[in-house]
Amino acid sequence: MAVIDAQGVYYRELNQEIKGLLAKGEKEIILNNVNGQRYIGDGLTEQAKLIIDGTPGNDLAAFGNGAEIVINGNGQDGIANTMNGGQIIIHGSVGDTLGYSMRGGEIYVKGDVGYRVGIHMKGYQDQQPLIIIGGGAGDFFGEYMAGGRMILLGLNRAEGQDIVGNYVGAGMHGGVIYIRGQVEDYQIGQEVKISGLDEDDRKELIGYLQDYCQEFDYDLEEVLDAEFCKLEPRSARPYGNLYAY
Amino acid sequence: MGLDYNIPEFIIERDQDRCIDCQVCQHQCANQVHAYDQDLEKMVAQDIDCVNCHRCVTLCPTNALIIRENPSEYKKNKNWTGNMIENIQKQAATGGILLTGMGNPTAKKIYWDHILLNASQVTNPSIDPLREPMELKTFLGRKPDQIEFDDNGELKDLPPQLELDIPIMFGAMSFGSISINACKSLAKAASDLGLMYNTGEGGLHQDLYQYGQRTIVQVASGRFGVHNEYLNAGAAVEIKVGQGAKPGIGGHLPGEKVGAEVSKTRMIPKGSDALSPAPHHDIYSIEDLRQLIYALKEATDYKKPVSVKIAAVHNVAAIASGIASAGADIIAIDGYRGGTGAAPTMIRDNVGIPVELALAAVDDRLRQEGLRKNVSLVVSGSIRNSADIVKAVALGADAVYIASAALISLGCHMCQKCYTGKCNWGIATQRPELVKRLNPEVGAQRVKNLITGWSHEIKEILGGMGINALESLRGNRLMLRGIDLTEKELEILGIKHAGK
Amino acid sequence: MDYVIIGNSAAGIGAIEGIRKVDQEGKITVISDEEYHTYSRPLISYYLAEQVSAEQMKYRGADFYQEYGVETRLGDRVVKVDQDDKLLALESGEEINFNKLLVATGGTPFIPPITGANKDNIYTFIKLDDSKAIAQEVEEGDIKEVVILGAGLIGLKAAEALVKLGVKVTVVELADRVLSAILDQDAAEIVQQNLEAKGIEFVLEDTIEEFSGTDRATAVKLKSGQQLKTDLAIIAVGVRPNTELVQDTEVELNRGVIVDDQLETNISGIYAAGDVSEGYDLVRGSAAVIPIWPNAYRQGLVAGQNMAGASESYNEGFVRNSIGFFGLPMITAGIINPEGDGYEVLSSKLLENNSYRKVVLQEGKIVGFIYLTDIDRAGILTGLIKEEQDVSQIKEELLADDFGYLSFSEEERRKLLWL
Amino acid sequence: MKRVYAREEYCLGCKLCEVYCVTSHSKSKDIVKAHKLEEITPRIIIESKDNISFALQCRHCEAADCTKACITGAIQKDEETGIVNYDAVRCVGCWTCIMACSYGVIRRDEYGDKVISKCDLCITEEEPACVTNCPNSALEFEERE
Amino acid sequence: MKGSRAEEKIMSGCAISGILNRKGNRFSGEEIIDSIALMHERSNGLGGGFAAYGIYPEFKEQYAIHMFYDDLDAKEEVEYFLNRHFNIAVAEKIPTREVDKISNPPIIWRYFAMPNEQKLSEFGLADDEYVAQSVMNINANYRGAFVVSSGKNMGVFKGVGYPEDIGDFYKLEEYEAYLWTAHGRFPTNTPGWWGGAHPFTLLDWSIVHNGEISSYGANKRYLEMFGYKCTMQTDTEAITYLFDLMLRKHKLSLESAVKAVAAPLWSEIERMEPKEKKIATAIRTIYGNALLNGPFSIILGHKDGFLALNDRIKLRPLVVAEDEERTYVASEESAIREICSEPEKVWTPRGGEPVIGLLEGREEVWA
Repeated sequence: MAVIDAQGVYYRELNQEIKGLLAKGEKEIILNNVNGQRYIGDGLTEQAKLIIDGTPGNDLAAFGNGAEIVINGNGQDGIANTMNGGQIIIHGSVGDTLGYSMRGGEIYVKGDVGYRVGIHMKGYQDQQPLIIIGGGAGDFFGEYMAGGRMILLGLNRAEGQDIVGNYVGAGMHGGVIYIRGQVEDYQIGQEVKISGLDEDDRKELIGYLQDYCQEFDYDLEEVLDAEFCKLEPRSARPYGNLYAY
Repeated sequence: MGLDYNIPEFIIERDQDRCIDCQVCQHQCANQVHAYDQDLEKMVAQDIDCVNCHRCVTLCPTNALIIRENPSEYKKNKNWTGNMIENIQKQAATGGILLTGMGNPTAKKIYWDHILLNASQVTNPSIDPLREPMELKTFLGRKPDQIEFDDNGELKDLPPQLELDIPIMFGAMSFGSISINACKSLAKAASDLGLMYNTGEGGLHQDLYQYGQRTIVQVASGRFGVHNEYLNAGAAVEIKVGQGAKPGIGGHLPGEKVGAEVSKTRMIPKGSDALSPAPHHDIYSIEDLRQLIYALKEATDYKKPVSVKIAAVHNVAAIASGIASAGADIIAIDGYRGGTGAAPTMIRDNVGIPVELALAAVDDRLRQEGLRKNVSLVVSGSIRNSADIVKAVALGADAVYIASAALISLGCHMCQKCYTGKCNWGIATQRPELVKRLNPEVGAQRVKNLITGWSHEIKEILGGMGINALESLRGNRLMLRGIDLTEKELEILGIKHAGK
Repeated sequence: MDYVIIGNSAAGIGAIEGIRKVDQEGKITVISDEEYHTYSRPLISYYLAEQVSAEQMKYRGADFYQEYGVETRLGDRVVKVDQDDKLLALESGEEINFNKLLVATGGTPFIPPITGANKDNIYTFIKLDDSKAIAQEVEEGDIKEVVILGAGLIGLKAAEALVKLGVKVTVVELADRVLSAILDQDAAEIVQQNLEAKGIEFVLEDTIEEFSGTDRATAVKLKSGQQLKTDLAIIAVGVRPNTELVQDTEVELNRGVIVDDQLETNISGIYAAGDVSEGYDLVRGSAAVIPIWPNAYRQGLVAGQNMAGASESYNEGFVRNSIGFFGLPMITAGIINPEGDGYEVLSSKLLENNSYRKVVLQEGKIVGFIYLTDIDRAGILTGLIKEEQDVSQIKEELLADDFGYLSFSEEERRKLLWL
Repeated sequence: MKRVYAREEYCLGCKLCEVYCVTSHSKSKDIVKAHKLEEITPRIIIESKDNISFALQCRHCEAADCTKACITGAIQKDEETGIVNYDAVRCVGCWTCIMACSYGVIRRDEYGDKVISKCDLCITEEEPACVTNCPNSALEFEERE
Repeated sequence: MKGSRAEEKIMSGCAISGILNRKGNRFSGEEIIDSIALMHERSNGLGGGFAAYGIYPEFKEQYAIHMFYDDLDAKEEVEYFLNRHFNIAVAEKIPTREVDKISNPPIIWRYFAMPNEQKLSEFGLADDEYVAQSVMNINANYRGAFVVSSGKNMGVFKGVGYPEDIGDFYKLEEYEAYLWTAHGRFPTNTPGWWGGAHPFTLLDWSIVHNGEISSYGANKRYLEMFGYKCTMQTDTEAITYLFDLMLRKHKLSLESAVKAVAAPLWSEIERMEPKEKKIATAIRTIYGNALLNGPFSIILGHKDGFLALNDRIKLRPLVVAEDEERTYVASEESAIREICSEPEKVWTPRGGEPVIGLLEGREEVWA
């Protein structure tokens, strides 16, 4: 285990130091006093763990493919951009565009997320990306979603805070979103249909939530003791009739 | 007859291998071009009667028909073209005024085609209109300079506004010039889509009152069918001063088109000619226009915006400015390529100016005078596609009228023979057997499809510009660049040349 | 509930289908003296002419009785109806109880009193057995010439079939024209010429006085004195309701068994349908035997439904026939040759293609018509008779080649076509 | 059940319904071959004169008189689909159905041997060919009371 | 002007930050520099700047006019104009220090002035309008001169360079303000122009802006109808004027102005209560051309506080935090944590949802 004090360290130096340690076979690195450094853990393929204390900057873990990254705090925008594998655990909230075009791996967020989370998330072959969010989410949640799973729990929300914004799943053409609570028709994209959960859905959901709840010390039974809804695309080809030939 | 001109304009070619003698062409041709010849045991055609409306070509189930221009040629002469010669022959035979239908077909510059649109790259994102909101809603009507509240903090009511979900309206075409089913198609489509249908000067047929909230009722010089109920049936009133296809002249609906329904709707005797004077005889000056505008406002209790429609002529900017200060809520400008049911050919092809230049000039003038923010501007005169609309809005229009495009969506193939009353598509006709060819449900759906397609395209274009509400395009000439235009043209259009 | 149906033709089958519309459970027994699976009687001439097979004769599929839960007593015969005990005695000795009984025994060919009419080669022509026997004779014997007495539907269908088999046929008819019941003079002439062209010879306004020969007739002697050679003869001068079975009961009879509009006789629980019955004739406005197939089925169907507890009426019956000879079709209905006042007759000129139309009106309504050759939309007229539609406004058009719904006002048309 | 209803106010009398009916019931399914090489009677009837025209075809009546009149059992109503079916093998061409049909929508097949021509609602297709190909939606295929 | 004024519209990406002490307690410029500096990656060294409110308590009744001059001729011409139209209390060079990375600065000058009474009554204008027209006049008609700011008790310090270097250049650690906003710029045209840096101002309105306004052409032509002269070819100028129009001239509330520039979507308006709906509809109808379309986050500074806002579909980032006395806004959370590691509350506003920070006691004024 290695420890780096990131206070005032420019991101390039910080990332070089991380990569150097990993190249030497380091399996776990603790980064203290991180604030605003971008690109931490980008493109990592090593099976290693980064533990970040502080507020890392944008584009954390972009193009990631295997590492485990834990943030003990809030994250910013563009986390896990085009992630292919690995796990990201965020103990606070994050900004916009989390998991853009994510193709594999898992992201657990304890708190809230911003706009366009899971945009264009896709599943491919046996890869099924997963994002679980403890709090609420902004607009365009799962926009353009083409595969994978997103679970939105809406726990510990501020007063008056909606569980999710508008245009949920706009353009969605694959994957499934589970939301712990109700979503109004005006909140969803026209390509999306809402239903309740059947037995298989519940089993799947429990499978996903067990680890998550353990990670953040949520009571699984309590989390499950609520009405969930399921959002799916109406069609894999939502715009099949859009064009005149 | 001897010298009269009787060479067919078109030649009909029938692929006998494909013709199955089903006689659909025969049943569909109001000009009686096609017939089954019992002796020859096959279908034959009278080419001379063909107007090339494509009804037979379209309905032939085996695609056995081709209509070509008659390949017979005149001696080459860039000045005395065949068209010129034929016109003279026609007039030599009849002594009449050359008459034509639909818009100007001559090869004059189309400015829309010399204007290119912008798109976002990197510095701001284009917006995906399919998934993200994209707003085309438009309000037409007089707007105050600023929002106002009364002493109690209550919002003061705005002057009446027309709310359009898409900045497209169906331009004025009277019942009489077009069939009731064409009217119904347009009115229903307008209603379903949240647009406006314009009665033209033909009055409002009783079956169309149900679409009143989506209707602009027109008051033209002939005042056909204009009465209090009519004025209050629509959502707005339009004073028609001029029409792009025939600025400065009146109209003439021949008595044979004034059947029972037209008669009832226009409130004139059956079979009598419906003559529209060239001017309104209560408007000989701008203050008279103001008088009529306010007379209409009084009659409609100030609940309807009043539009004034003029043809784009040389001093259009000054006229528009006068109209704005005369109290009009909406100014509609119809360019010289605008359509018509019937117009003297020489006028249609030679009077007026292009709507693109007129629009740019009017928008500029109204802005200079600080009036543009108060009054709405609608343009028309051959809006052919969604890109034309985007360009018009960026040049400064609030909305457009489309008419020819709407008729084409109903089936019109631009044969330009509207004035014969034998429209095979059931559009420009009053003959019951032809009128029924346009099922208004089908017609409305086709128009709706067109507008839906266009609105998707407009949204795509807006999204590409990084704009998600139409008001951010309105007058936004930075989104336009010109090609193949002179400095003067660019100056009038208020746009830069591409590359600048 | 025990339902018993005597008769296994159109009315009987209609009744089975009618009962089962209402009652899926009750026991149905069908008794017929013919041993065959239900077959189509009008097809016996086609059978004779070898135009249909025995299989094709079947009026309903082979599993019909099973499917409808019907017990059959085929080839047996009811010998007694006990209306009080609701009991039938069969020839086989079996006794069958019934709660509801349908008499659908059809008609019996009428055989006029002619000397020698009982010879072996003299046939009637209404049952499959008749057709089979004649067919066998033609096949086995040396049948060159046949005389048929009666130029009605049956006689002429038999004649057509035999001509197709290569037999020379002479038809003897008492009336002055062929098909006198369904055609007028003009139409009959066309038909006759057409038949003559195919080789059938006619002797009209004459009848047979005697069949001569030993066991088999070899010649006939006509009333006019004319002698005709014959190898086989068919008597087809008419059919009468086969009321024999109920003659000893209290069931009320006229020409046929009298039924009300629910097809019930005067005896509660006993119904009659088909050629044996005498119900309401829509065209005549009075009771009549209407011995045609569609009527039999409809009566059977309604009777069946009512036997099972429904309350259906049927008073749309009237005579109508669709028939053709050697490709010359004709459809006729109702009163063809009106007698008395109050009728208006419209008829077309004969055309080269033998097309002919005639319509008989009474008080503005159609009561009869003839369509010859161009028959394709004759059903419209049948419908107008049934609907008792006033056609006085459009009578000019009734005879037109393209007569159809176009002739009506839009409102009437929408009503008639339920548009 | 879904039936074809004519809307005469929009019928053009163009007879394209006939053309497509023939094609739909042809072996080749090719519009030109069907008309030039095969002999098929359309199963739809157009009544047309002056300004009025409309198309008619079998109404597939609830209590279909043709099924009751048929002497061979060749015409029967399918209780499930509601379609009045016709079996050409059993038909002998007695034309009793023509006599019985008050809509006049059963015709002799002018080419076939003693068989009738009658609408089958193009049962194998989603919608009858006449409806699909009517250029003015003058035919509707729908459920009505 | 140092660097050239643009002929065509300038596009830029950026970082923004702002700190308000709600109690009006003033603090030095060091913190805002640290905050904006943390987002160094968001700028490219072609523009940085700061607006500071409360820095001139001794001249708080005077208009503080900050000027850039390319040369002494320009200065002379403008001063001639100023002297004729204003009573100038103080005219002085704005203190700067040599900074390696800052080169080629213009002549930077400030004036504390009041409108000339005689001229004022001659034109029949209120003070603010008089000043505003004067500013636009200078910017439009005086080559080589540019009004950097013109509000009271506030000033803008900006230039070509990274913001932290600009802050250093202007010695901002020596100023104390209750509201600071800052901007780091990433324009796509080079070289940067001193006048083109943010904040952009008119009177005491200042705008720092991240993003690009695709509606600029429409906004500009709309403003021109009200007499504004958009000469800078920047979105930011147009945004500043829009707020001036709506807030100062049309007396709209902050909330209403927000409903114009980041108008609620029609689908949202559809779901509003009738009264609210009517107002929102009227605002969109009248102020359609004031809609700012395209990605943006802005901080509008003024003497009573700030308004932070991003576009209605939130294409640019904005984070807000609060502690006991202060409200912070920035493009990135880390930029806030850099100067306040443990705020009481951190949140991200929704697209089009305004964040309004006001001095205590001034809330009523803006309602």
